Amino acid sequence: MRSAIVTQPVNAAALLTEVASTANGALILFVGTVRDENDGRPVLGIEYSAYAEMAERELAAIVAETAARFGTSDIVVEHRLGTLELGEASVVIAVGHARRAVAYDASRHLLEELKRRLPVWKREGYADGSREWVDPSAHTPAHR
Amino acid sequence: MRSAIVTQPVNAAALLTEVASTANGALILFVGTVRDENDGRPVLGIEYSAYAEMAERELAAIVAETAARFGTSDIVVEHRLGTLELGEASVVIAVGHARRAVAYDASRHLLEELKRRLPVWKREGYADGSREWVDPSAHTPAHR
Amino acid sequence: MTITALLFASYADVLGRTSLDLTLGPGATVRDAIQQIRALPGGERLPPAPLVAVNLEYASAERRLAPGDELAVIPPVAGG
Amino acid sequence: MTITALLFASYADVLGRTSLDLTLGPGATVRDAIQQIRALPGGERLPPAPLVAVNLEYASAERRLAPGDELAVIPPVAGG
Repeated sequence: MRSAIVTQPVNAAALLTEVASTANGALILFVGTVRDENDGRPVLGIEYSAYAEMAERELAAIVAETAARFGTSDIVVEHRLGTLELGEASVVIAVGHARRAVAYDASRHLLEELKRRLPVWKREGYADGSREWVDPSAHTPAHR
Repeated sequence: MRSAIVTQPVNAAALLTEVASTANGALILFVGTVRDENDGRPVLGIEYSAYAEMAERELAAIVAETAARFGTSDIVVEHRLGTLELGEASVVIAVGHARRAVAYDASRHLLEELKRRLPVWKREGYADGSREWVDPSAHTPAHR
Repeated sequence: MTITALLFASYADVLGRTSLDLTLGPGATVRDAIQQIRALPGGERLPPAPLVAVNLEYASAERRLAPGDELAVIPPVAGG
Repeated sequence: MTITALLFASYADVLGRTSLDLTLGPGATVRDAIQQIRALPGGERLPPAPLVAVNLEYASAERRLAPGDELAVIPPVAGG
């Protein structure tokens, strides 16, 4: 297993190769990408920042916990920081497991833990020139 | 969306590229690979065969149903036939969606439907030289 | 009438062939065709009601057959 | 004792800086440190009990601080 906080573009296909093994019947690759809209507002790009030293430790801990819980060491995750354009990957998670159902569950568990715990922040840039920190925990009924 | 029954190796990374879009926040790639063991028996390789004309129609129908049900047309699937060695990909499913939860669900739904409906068969070759057709519907408590 | 039956995988193995022509009376159903196939040498190893497709689509045992139909007898599928 | 507090993202914006040194009495907790930060200009825009980490690990408001500790005040996270 391996995890990294990176500033260069993530090579998703390379991560998939890292978790391949003849003991695995299923490989799952999750790629989180910058999309052009959030809560109805046109988005032009996202700046990701982090408490980098802590994010590295926390990400490594999440990977180790997921490996132990789902019984596979074939897990690789990279989270990118910096200014990302539309369509660029912010996070890539690769999981390999003997069984497909467990591979899906492990991938999704890792993603949800990462979103809950990783000290990473994003500021969206909008078509009207404004920028805003995103708070996924905030309720914004007006934009739903 | 696109689906194909193929006889050449599947390029998983290329399928991922096909479903990328700035409207998508999540891309999921599932790769089913030949693993070295089944029910405790060492496996050396798998021969996949199909009722090819029907498999093509059925796979296209599953993709169209999944697209309608989960609200995305960014779905690409290829299923391979022929003799596959350990670690080779038998099926690759790429899904893109605005939302990660829906992307995971669509990918998994498509995989389960494919396993339930696609007229494809596999014969495993074992380390002792024997070969056997695999029946996933059979109960084999002795090997569990 | 004559219809073509296709056999695959383990079913082709037990019957020693991948296709055969069946001669059936008018109004014959999938069930009648399967009974004929199961009467052939090795055919007893097919289940009484296997999965079938007619003209590339899954069909029930009650489905009436028409001249020229392509009947496929489908062993337990194992794709993915 | 003196401890360093790190501020990030929206919290760094409202306080106009990314780090600051705090002088606290012996036995001071995370809660005491946060009260001091919230008394600074702009600090009232932080929640009363924000997420915090001490020395790279999430910590509770009751956590006692030691000289040289690195306290990070963590805005709502948004990774992925």
